[in-house]
Amino acid sequence: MKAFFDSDLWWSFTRSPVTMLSALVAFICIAGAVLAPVLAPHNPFDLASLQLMDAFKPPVWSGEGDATYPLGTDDQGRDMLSAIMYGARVSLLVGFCAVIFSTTLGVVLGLLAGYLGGRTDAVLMRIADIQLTFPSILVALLVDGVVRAALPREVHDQIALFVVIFAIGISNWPQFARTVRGSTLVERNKEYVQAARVIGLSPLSIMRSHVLPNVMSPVLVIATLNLGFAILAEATLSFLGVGVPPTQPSLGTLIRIGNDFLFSGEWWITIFPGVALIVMVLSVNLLGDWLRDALNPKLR
Amino acid sequence: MIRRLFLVAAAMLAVAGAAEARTVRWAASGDPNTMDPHSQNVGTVTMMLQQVYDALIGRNRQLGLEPGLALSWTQVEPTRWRFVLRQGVKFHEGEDFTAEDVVFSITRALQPTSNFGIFVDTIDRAEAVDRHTVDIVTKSPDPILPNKLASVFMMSKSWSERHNATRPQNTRQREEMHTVRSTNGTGAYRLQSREPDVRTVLVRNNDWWGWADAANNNGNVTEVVFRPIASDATRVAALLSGEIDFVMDPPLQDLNRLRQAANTRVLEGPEVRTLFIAMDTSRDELLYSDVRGRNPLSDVRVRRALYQAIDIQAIHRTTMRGQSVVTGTLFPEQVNGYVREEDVRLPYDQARARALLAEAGYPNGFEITLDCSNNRYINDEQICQAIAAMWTRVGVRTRLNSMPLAPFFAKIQRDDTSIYMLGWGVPTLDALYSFQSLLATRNGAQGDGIWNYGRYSNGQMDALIQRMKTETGDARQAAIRDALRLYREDVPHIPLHHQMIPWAMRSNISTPHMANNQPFFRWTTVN
Amino acid sequence: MFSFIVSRLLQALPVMLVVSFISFAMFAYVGDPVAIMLGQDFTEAQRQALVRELGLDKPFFVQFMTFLGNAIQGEFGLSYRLSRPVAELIAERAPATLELALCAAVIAMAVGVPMGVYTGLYRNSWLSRFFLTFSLIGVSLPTFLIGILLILVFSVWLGWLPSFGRGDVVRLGWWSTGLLTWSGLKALILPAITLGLFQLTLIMRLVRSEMMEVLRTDYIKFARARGLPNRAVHFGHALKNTLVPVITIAGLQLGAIIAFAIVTETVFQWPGMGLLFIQSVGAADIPVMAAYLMMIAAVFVSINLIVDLLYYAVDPRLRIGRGRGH
Amino acid sequence: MSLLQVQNLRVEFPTRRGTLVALDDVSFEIAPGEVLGVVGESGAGKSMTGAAIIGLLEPPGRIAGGQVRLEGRRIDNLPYEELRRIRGRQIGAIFQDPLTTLNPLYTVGDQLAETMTTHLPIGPAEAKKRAVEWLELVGIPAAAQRVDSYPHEFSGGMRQRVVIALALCAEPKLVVADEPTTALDVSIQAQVIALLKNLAREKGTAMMLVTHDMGVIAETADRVAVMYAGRIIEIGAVREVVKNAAHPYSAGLMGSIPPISHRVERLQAIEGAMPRLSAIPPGCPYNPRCPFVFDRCRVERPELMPAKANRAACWLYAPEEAQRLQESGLA
Repeated sequence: MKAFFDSDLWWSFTRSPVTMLSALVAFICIAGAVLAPVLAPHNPFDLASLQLMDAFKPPVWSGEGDATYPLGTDDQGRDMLSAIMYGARVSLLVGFCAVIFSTTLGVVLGLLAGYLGGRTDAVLMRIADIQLTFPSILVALLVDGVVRAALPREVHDQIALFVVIFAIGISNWPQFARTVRGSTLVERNKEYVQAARVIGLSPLSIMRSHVLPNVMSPVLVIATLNLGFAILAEATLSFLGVGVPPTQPSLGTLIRIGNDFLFSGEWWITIFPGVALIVMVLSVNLLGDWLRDALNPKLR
Repeated sequence: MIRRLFLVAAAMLAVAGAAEARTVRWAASGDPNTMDPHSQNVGTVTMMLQQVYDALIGRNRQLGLEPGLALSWTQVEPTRWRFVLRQGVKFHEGEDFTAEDVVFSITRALQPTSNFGIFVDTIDRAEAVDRHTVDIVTKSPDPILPNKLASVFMMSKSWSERHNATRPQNTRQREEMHTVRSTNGTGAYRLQSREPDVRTVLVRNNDWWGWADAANNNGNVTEVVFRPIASDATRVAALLSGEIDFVMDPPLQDLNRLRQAANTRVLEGPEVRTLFIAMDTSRDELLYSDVRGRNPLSDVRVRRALYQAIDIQAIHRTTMRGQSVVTGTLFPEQVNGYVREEDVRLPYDQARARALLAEAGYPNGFEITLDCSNNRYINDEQICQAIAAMWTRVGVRTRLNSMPLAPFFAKIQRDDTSIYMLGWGVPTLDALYSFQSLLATRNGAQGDGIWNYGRYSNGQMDALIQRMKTETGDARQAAIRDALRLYREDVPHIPLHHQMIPWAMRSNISTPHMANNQPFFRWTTVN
Repeated sequence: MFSFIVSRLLQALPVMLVVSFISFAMFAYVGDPVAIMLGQDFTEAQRQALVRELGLDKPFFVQFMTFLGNAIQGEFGLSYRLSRPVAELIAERAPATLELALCAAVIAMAVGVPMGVYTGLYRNSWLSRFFLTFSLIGVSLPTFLIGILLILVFSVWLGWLPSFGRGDVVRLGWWSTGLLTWSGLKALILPAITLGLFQLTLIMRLVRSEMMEVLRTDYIKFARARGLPNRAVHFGHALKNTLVPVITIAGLQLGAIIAFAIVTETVFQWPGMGLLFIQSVGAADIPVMAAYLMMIAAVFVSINLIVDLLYYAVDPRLRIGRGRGH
Repeated sequence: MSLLQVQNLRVEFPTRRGTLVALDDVSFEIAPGEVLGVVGESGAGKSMTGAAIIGLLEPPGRIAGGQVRLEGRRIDNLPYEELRRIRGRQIGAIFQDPLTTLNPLYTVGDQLAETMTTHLPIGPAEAKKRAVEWLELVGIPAAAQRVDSYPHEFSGGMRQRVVIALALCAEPKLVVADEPTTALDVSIQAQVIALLKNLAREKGTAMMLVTHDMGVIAETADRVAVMYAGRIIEIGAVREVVKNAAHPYSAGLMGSIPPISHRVERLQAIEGAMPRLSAIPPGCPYNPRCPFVFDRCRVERPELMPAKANRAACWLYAPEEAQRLQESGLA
């Protein structure tokens, strides 16, 4: 821990007010989302607590608002603040899981391709090339569609969240695989790896203990930058109506619903989730940018 | 080259603007999916085709019957109706309208590929008596045949034969039919051009037989440009910015704004469409529920409990923004057979609902899944959400399963549902249409219970429906009244409300509001 | 050169096959076209007849082979929803999407590349910081939100630009263009910006980082050591090398633009292929959806081929074996 | 008058942990036509010195003190544009790795012609002609055809010949050659060095030859400077330094120069390692490794002073110390 605070990373962190601010914002977003069940003033999923009478309450500062609902309510009388917190929870959950999924997949396949070389390498990289040709959002749409078609609706609704995670995750692995493969190729020929091989360590443990640590920092950068993309991809899918199930509205779902009320004066139903989404993605992207620069000092 | 094209285009625009054109630019969320008059019985097609085609019997502004292509009609025998046709009527492409065309059109609507079977289900055949007289023979006495025929458009026999379109368009055929994109009617407007999903242009048919009749209070529109705009927000934005003159389905939440805006106004009226919750009353064990071995919905106390748990006024006020007519019965007053005394709701009473549930053996409620469409009726998904919350509050933990029209219909048509919301319109404006489709025991007979996916079955109800089919006069009205009472007592549905249809338009447009949501531009005036 | 193209085309073949299989499999069981086509009133016998006539009762593989055979001839059958040949529908919509995508791409390139070059060269100027902030906001804004906001501001509040559709179009043979009329051009502005903005920021960031990467290379240092003027170093040596990867990414982004057009076209009711696709999804119009995906795959494969050729033209290293090597 | 004068050059790198001094008080001169070898371990500051002279230090490195004079004119403080005119024209540069030094997207002819038209009053046609001549001069076979080839079409050794041509084509008076053969195959290193040496002699070009290869120095240089931890610790005629190094470090360095025929890659190992720039000990930077270390070495920094036939920064050669040491019988 002490080593961390003494590191260059921490140093460059403390030197950048923008980064510190975005880290703070990201932290608040994540904390607010994770702790939503504890912190949120209402539980928007508890149908029994919804009062249609309270629908369309404007934010508290607009005069007609109600202190119980600081950011107002939507068309069902759901508290917007709570809905946003729970929505961010879903968005972040999908984003993180999708990134973890594509990172794991990409790193493993990249290591394999780079370390084993030969036919494995050729096949894996060819697949990655082909997939990179297609925009990830389309891949996600496709995967989502295939699963939707293959499974009965009731089953699908229960696993919809996983489907979205899988769809977004699967559409991003080639980036990781390519980076890791490149670094692995470099590391593989270094003396210490050769030496490890000579003393008879298994390829698996060589990769794990020697190659992996060296490729982690570019992977971390890509992962952070990808988190923003994953959250946006989920929002876009949900906006198109094929994302997470409506029973677990994400920020994208909230925006889609609120969009109907944009012109009618109930702007808060769409603007607040929109702002929350932008702030969240922006802070994550700022962190990613900083991380890339900090771990890549030559670029500075 | 490009510059010249640009100039030509500009010049053309200028010319178009200079002519004494009275254009209505009209938008709705859906585009008609065919121009064939007997292929698709859906509102989006009819709203377009009724400008172009006429039926034997027309409807006036209040949807009452009035002479159309037929000047008069009489039931000469119980199963034979005689129609005297209007003379001197020509189709848009010049053919004379005669009895042969009527026989042809009726026969065409009877083809298996027709989607208009429900309007001609009792017809056995049509016979030309002379050039301007037609007899229609029914299989059994059909007192409401004229109501049905008001929905069957008349085509030209020779034109259809020339274009190989003697059957309604069959979407299964590999080739495309002429009638999908082209029309040849007798109506007030001609189809000038059509790009599906983009734009459909109608121009005034100056030879239309109705223009001469001053009693019609005809309008002055010379051109109608229809553009489908699916997105609610975009449709409203287009109306507000003046790119569109007339919007048939403005979103409810924007009505206030449209009312207040200087250049737009909103015309409201009731629609002949009733929303209700239908329930599976026949299965021994309910699907998608946690109740084992029993079907709570087969118990009328549970149905009443669900009924009384719904705060319909809150839905009316908040979800529908006042744009609904709360009801306790199956259809609105425009429909023949409506009885005001039977249009009474069970009161909203949560305590009573809980008591009824306990009485029926469900003191802790149960779990249930409500199937709902999300793009079919006005605010359908929101209504279902509100109802789900209300039921959950009395202990019936409701999961909402909302989906687009296509999978929703597919699901309920598989009987794969335990409780669902449906909206039902009555094009014939007669009670039988609703009772027969929605509440008759499904027994294989044509038309009986075809939309009764809760498989409600009540011998008493079936007997009353049978009487509606055959009897006439007061006896028939009495049967409808009894059926309505039974509907109230047995709660096969939980009625919610009749939809209101607001039409929004630029202030310089005036048009009569139609309760079937089908505008007639021949009555529209542009100032 | 010739063999290069042939080998590329051969590589594209399995891609197309896989995509067609997916596009077919994806929609073979989704929705229920039968229920939609029959409308509200039908008998079970009618239903069965329709299923048979559509071939929906045949085994999956047979349906797929039939589909493939027809697809090769550009025959995708009749749209369930509109009862018109799918190929015709797509041909009708393609100009709208292609014009939109191309304009968006031009905006993205014309603005993104100079901005990227500038920020790459002058890393610490305040303008660079502004551009970078702008680009970060750009990549953090979802496309649909941009569209909604632009409509709100420029159509509803200011009333300057149309909020939907293509305006008036002029027909040039089978191609319909909105580029030749005033209203067509006006209608193009907001959607093109909406669609291009995200790509613009991506391209800018890409060019910037490539530029910075290239500026650190030995050959740039050597060019400086040879005393070449900054202009020659930056815009000759550095930019040309930067453009090699940028061409690839920009090419791939054109694909992304066409895909994201689905969202933009939905927001602006732009009568293109994306809107057709979404409308078809809503109606479970299988033939149209399958054809759209095949079409998109074909477009991507062509884009890839063009990118490869461009690469070939720009980067001499790929021309090894063309004779002069040793 | 000497061609290049470097006086008390100091290069600093500001970092978060304080300022690193990469070059400290470096002074030397190069006479017209002379070849000065600069040797030392990696990180000793050899390349840094070259970069500082041509004004291409990598940021955030900067010249913090001292002067660089070319023919008496001070060039270290010139505006970028004026210094640019000097680079290539007056001072050529050769980098280490020919594989990365050439722009892959331009033909070698274009790169040569571009350099010449930038600095010499000649047109493109003339430049093209001279490019061919230069390629011939550096020994590219079939130069007339190869002038339109791209760098990747040449082997490593051939590319370094192209780089040499590029460095010399505007006929500079001085060439800073930074490890010109390190990246090359051992078998062709000698050829390239010979080419460089001959061309320089032929054109009368002075050369600063940075390398860690003592063999190259021994065969090419007139004089040699030995660098350690950012300082010059010994400078003198090549024969003297090689045969009879004064500084203990140089002596160790020169301890085993094998004959050129079977040269080893690395310098002879000296016990310990050069200190990091952030941890240079006070006094003589070599003191922790020096076998002759005594108290003064740990406290006071030695300047260059006459030592044997050379000049060395070592207290062993301070007259007073020499006296004392002799008395104590250590030397």
